[in-house]
Amino acid sequence: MNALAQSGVGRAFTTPLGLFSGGYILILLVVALTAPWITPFDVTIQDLANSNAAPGWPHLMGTDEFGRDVLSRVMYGARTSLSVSATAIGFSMIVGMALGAAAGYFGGLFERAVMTVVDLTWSFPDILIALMLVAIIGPGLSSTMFAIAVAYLAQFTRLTRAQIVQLKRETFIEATINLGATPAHILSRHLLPNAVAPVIVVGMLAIGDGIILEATLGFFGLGAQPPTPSWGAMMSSGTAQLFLAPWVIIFPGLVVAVTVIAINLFGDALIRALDIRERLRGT
Amino acid sequence: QEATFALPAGELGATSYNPVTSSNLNSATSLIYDRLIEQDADQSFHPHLATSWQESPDGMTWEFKLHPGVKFHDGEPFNAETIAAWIPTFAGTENAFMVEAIDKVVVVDPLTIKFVMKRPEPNMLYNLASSFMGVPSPKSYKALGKDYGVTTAVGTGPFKLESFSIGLETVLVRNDDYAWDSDLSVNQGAAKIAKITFREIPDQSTAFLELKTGGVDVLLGVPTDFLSIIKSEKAATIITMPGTGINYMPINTSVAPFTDIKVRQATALAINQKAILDSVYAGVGQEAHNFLISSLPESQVKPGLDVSFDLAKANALLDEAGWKRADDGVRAKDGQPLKVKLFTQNDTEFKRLTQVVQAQLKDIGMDAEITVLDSSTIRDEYKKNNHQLAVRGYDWNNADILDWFFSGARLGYPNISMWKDAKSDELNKTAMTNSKTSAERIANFRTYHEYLLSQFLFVPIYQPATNIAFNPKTVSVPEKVRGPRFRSQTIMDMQVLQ
Amino acid sequence: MSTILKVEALRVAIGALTPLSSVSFSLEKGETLGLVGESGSGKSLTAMAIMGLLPLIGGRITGGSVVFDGSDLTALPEPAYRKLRGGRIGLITQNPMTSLDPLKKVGSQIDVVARLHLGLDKSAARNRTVELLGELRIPEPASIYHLYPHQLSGGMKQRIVIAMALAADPDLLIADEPTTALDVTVQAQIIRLLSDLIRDRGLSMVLITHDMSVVAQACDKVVVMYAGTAVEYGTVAAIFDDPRHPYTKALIGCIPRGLAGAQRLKGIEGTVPSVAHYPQGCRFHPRCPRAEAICAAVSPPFIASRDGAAACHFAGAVG
Amino acid sequence: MIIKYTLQRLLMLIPVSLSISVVIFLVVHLLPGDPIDNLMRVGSSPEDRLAMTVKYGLDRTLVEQYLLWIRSILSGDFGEAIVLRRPVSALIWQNLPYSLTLGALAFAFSSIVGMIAGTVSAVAKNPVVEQVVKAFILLGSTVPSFWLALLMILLFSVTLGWFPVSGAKTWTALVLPVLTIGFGGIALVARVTRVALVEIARQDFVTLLHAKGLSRSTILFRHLLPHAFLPVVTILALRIGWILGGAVTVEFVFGRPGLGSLLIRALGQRDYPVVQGCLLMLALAVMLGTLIGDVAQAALDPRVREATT
Amino acid sequence: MSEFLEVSRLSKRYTSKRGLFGAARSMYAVNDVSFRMTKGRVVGVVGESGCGKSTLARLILRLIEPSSGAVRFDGLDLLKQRPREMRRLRARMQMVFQDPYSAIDPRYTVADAVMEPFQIQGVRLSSAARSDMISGLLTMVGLNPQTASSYPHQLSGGQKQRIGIARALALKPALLVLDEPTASLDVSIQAQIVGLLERLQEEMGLTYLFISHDLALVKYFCDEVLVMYLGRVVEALPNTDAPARHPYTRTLLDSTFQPDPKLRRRIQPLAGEVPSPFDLGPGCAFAARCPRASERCRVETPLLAASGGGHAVACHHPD
Ligand SMILES: Nc1ncnc2c1ncn2[C@@H]1O[C@H](COP(=O)(O)OP(=O)(O)OP(=O)(O)O)[C@@H](O)[C@H]1O
Ligand SMILES: Nc1ncnc2c1ncn2[C@@H]1O[C@H](COP(=O)(O)OP(=O)(O)OP(=O)(O)O)[C@@H](O)[C@H]1O
Ligand SMILES: [Mg+2]
Ligand SMILES: [Mg+2]
Ligand code: NI
Repeated sequence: MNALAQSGVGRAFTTPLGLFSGGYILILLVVALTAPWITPFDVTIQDLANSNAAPGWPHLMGTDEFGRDVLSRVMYGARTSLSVSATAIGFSMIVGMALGAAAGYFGGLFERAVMTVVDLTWSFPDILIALMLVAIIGPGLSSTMFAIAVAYLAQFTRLTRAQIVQLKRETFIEATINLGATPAHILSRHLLPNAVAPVIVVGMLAIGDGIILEATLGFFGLGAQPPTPSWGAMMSSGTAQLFLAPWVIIFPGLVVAVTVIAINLFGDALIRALDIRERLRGT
Repeated sequence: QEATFALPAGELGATSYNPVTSSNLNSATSLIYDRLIEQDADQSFHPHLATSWQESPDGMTWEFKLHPGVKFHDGEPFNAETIAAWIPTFAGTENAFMVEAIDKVVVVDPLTIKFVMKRPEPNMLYNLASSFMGVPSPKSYKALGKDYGVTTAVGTGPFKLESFSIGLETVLVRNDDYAWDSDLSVNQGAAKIAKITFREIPDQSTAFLELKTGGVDVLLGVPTDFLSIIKSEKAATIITMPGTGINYMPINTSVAPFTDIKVRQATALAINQKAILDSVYAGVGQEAHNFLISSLPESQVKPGLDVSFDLAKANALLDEAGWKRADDGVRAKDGQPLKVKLFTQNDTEFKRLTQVVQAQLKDIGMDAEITVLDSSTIRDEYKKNNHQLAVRGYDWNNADILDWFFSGARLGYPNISMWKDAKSDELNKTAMTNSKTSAERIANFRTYHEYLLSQFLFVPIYQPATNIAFNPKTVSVPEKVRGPRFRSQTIMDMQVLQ
Repeated sequence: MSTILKVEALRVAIGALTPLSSVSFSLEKGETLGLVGESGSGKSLTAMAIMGLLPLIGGRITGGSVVFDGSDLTALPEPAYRKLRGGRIGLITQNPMTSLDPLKKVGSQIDVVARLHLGLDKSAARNRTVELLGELRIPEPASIYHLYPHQLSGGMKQRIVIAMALAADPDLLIADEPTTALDVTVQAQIIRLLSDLIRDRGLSMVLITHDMSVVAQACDKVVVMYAGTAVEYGTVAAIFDDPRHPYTKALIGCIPRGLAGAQRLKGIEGTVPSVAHYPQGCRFHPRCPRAEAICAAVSPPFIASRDGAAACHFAGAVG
Repeated sequence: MIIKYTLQRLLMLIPVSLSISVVIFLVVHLLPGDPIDNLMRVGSSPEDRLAMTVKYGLDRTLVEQYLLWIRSILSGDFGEAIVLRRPVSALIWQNLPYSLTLGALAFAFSSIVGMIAGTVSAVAKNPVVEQVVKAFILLGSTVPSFWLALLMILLFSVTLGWFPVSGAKTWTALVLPVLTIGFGGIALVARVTRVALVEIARQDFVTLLHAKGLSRSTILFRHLLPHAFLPVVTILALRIGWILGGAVTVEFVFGRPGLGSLLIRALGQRDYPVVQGCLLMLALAVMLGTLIGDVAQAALDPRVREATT
Repeated sequence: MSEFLEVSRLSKRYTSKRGLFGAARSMYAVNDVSFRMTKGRVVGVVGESGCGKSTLARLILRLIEPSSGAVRFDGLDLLKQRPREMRRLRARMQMVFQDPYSAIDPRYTVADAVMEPFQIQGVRLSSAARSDMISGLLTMVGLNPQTASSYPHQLSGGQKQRIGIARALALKPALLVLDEPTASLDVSIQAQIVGLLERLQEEMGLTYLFISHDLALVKYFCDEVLVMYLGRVVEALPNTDAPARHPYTRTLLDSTFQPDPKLRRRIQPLAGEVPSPFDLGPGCAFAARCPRASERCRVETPLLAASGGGHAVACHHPD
């Protein structure tokens, strides 16, 4: 990343909303990274005598059906949910950029084929794609990641392609060709670096959606394998407890909501700071 | 005089009320159709459309006397011809196996029918009592063809099918002419409820909320997680009746470390049935100590063969088998940690149960890693022999379930234990095909069961109860639930309160 | 002759910026006033201020007055202003390509003005539109009426925009660079058309342009703007014969005329400052060949000359 | 012109659908497990199992199975469900109305509210209003729909008693599902509307509309909103797949039948013909959606339509 | 002086669909254009928007492939060059683009942009040579070497255009194609850039192909002039003093205003519009607007025919 983009991220923190949401995300990241060491209670050890305890001391968010501390599991869940979503989206972003850049640069039949497939998957409900994929690969975090990655691949491919097509028309590309540049030089030095910022911002926003998709897969019982906590898995096992121990589902749900909102707000701040609203248009 | 029932999770998604071809029937079927024979909660058989029956000593013929004056909803009479027309319709369907032993059906007189058998079938009465053996009107059945069971379903039962919206609800109205109740219900005339709606609500929380807000009057089948909530709810009463299944943990005997019977036994002894009953199931239901439900006579095995929790012995056995505890508490042998795969089904209850099992296995130094799989995938994994332990359950009130899960001819699935053993197959054959009468069959199955128990092929865990919740302000339910499940016999005695 | 528009010491703010200050000029009935200056000099803002459209871009008038036909528009409430706009003052914008709603037929876009301001009904408005199109020398006006903007050439679209401005018989036309986006041949035709309209209808017009040649061709009076201020105004003859402000003089010198080598084009050193960085004193002083210390310190007052005035400390001395 | 074009595009659907059908078939048959196990009950023998496998042609090679399937599709028959024991077309036909009503209403709800929200946030000069609208927009798209659904049931059905908890027989039962799904779509529509409005408001012709003396509301309703319609329609047309199949979670919670639920149930049971039929249907709907989007765009925009003169 | 660029019968045809539903139609953006350039001369190309000037420039530099025709540069047939050779050859023929605002990658600093030609052509420079080169190039185009670390968005249009010129000249090309290099700049800046170009040409003996829509500018700047109309060259003036003979060239001249109110023109009405370039029928493309058009003009396409002194006209009835 060049100085321009770096300063953009910095600038995103300068608005109150950007600071607030960015700060929240940073804290969440720290919690996720250090979760194994900082959670007040062990997240897997069962304490059946203490099950479904209401929020209070020492269990600030109460305990679940196995007497496990909800707060600790929410903290640890950040690790699972964020890493699943971020890894998936990251992977999706890389593949999507490669596909989109190739489609946009080479055009022709290749582009048509890629875009037809991509549009079809884009128009298909995420949850169906994810459920099919999880059924094919089998459950577990890796297949959840794969499913999220595939579900969002279309978005990145479309965005990158749109960018490349738009950039290709810019005079500076023609000027560079006219200097005798090879396609490799043009792609790697001009097209991709210019296309990357919007893709990263959209990717960041997609992490929020990825968290929701992970949660929904969790609701259908897929995703993280017990006893590993993830927000989705917690909510899904919590639906049964909705009336007995509502905190088991409410807290992870709230954290998901707040996190996704924070990601959205920070994404907006970033878009404004990087001044790429124009380039996100139509995608 | 109307009542709304919510179908239990296991009965959702029926696409037809055609008992002959269907593979999925729900409780409403038992109200539309009558069966020749009914089974009670104690697994005893009672007359219904067949008033009496006689099995020849060699088991090669069965004779049934039929109830006189029975009429189908379409006005057709029910008689021996009905049966003669009905049995052959099973040919070529997925349900054909139920009547497969019948060679031919002979009409003796209008109210007497005789089955001539290909081979003895000690399970005949059990099969005839199943919901797939509800008798449809031969005339309508023939006339409607593929649509039978979807637009119309015609039986002799206490209720007529009024409308069926697939996946949503089934509306039944009372058959006012009904006068041929079985002796399992007190009521011997038409039903007391005029109209019943069976609703399909996939999400259990939603179903519970429907009961709470009056959207449904009866929940057939309440998951155990909801018991405590419903108990605290004024608007609901719970009836608990013995279930018809067992939750257990099959052990794959074909892969290490479970090729060693000592490890299998240790694993079996590690599971604390009592603790599970109390923590996971809030004390509702029963502990399971062998493979069959306790109402079956075959479950009464020799003392000492039942599997019960014994942590000390389990640990001793593992020590003996060479698995030594390491610092982290996990045992190891030859540098190989005692780490096993524990499969479970994608279902909240099983996931809960499995997490407790996982914790208990940890106490004997076994590190079990849970994998949650959907029901089709899990079968595929079993077939590929990718499993070691699994937590699962079955629902079947007949001892032939032993054949299903342990027959050497069904390795992989359903024989998840991958159990193939000459002696076992010999005992299986005796029980399945060489028993001529019911009594003989019971004895043979008990022997088979005892042998299987001695080999530690599985760990019995829990016998679920069936829980029915209802709104005591809107409906009344008889004290005692008759029949193996909460079905027509009990519903006949229900009343709507105003 | 009576004054139809008089702008005095106009000052416009957008947010914390003041992109326009001390703009003054007056326009007599039947006259054409040229507002000339380089990009960003505030020409369009002046037009927007006269039309009362500054709120659209988040701006407001913070000083001075705009007197139209005797009444001060700066205090005019919005509903009354709406009557004026399109009714008595017509606006023609720079880019005909984007000046028409692409989803509506061009005819109806003209009709609406007559219906709104003259209270005509649908068919009367339509007849009037077709008539007007004919007057603007548009061939087959009745069929043009039914076309969509994208089906017309740039010159044709500009005529439609002019028709829109004329539809309610205004007294004043404000033409914001009406020919900049057009080819020279079309530009000539449009300028001719506008000149004929002024003459035939007795209209007055503020013609905004950055092209001194257009001013020379079509205007009676000129206001030269630089960096958000008027620097000189006067009659066309005076401005071209005897420019008093160094900027005016330089601007005229930038136009290639005659043949190569006749006289080297010099241009003006430096660049136009942006709104946020307007220099102190005379805004032109960093680029001015004549600048002295006073220029950087004191904003020059207007110094009147024969037929106009120039805001330069040395305006009197030049010449 | 439009008709000819539409016909051409419809013809193009045939080869595309065929290639999609291959993909769908392969994906479905890649799934571990098979439908026969769902048919077998205790007491049936391994021979019965084999007989069933043969009966449903599952013993044939994949190529043969595919050709058989595609042949029956081409003759207008989606085949017979293996586990669900009904013609696939009948199953789809029974579930489609539920998906369509729910989808169409949710669609209408999110488009209308989304467009209003987007318009308000684009036009509002007041930053507080803008933030409030934005928060509202974010609401639906930041929580999993099952969570929102359960909480809405708790509030509106259990506590307030306004709507039934579940079901699909009465219109009141539609309210909560529509709201749940609709909320998710608002953000998308609002964002698109807002962007379109902000962009269009920058164009010269809007200045000129003001200069003609038109009132703000006339300009907004007669000129700006039609422009905002264009991208909204395109994006919504592309989402037809979501309308038909994407409501699984909501269907599950509210106990409604629908294509999504059918698909998931059939997927769980590996009922190949049903899964294949549903997926093919969805793919077709998606492609039709694209087509509808293009045609709608042409109907709304003369530049796209390019009427002959 | 050697024949150094030879363009023969160059054509570029574009096919496009009319809207979403329409049938395909085609147009010649450049139609049968032939001309030669001598080393060290400045050849101007004028014509209205869309007449194919930029397309011609791109064809000459082989930035797009022609539909037919040939380009010989310094004795080499450009169209026969393989990609690798072509890339090397590009160092000798450079272009300055119409729109300076997007001519530099926004992520590149001025220094990066100016050094990119060396990087692409594989010229390795030590870091000292590099900074010398940067400041040398920037000084050459009249920029302060301190701008080297700026990003494009920190520069004005004129500054960007200077960087465009610096980039183009970095590899010391023999031919420089200037595609309306000042069209989007203010007059004062235009004059600066034109001045710069003149100076550079004199200093370095460059050969320019100078494209513009401004006849006055071309006449001022160029040695020879090609006049284009709808893809064709309609008149080739051997020098700028030569009187125009093609009616279109005369129309262009008549439409150009003088920056002097005393030289106001009587603008002649011009019939018709520029016809759509798509699917042009036979005959002279200007016939519809030409005051002298005869029946012959509508059926027979006039060919560019040279008369004395290298002055060629494509007209059946030239002056
Ligand atoms: N919406 C706005 N917000 C902030 N500044 C603005 C806005 N609109 C115009 N300006 C500034 O006001 C100054 C004058 O702009 P204006 O559009 O009047 O120039 P102009 O003379 O019409 O230029 P052009 O020839 O390019 O049309 C410019 O410096 C511009 O940056
Ligand atoms: N890639 C393309 N595809 C289709 N048509 C094109 C393409 N490039 C140019 N044209 C068309 O070719 C014609 C000539 O374009 P060109 O850009 O060469 O004109 P120009 O003389 O440079 O105009 P301007 O003065 O506006 O720059 C135009 O009508 C244009 O629409
Ligand atoms: Mg302007
Ligand atoms: Mg050009
Ligand atoms: Ni998606």
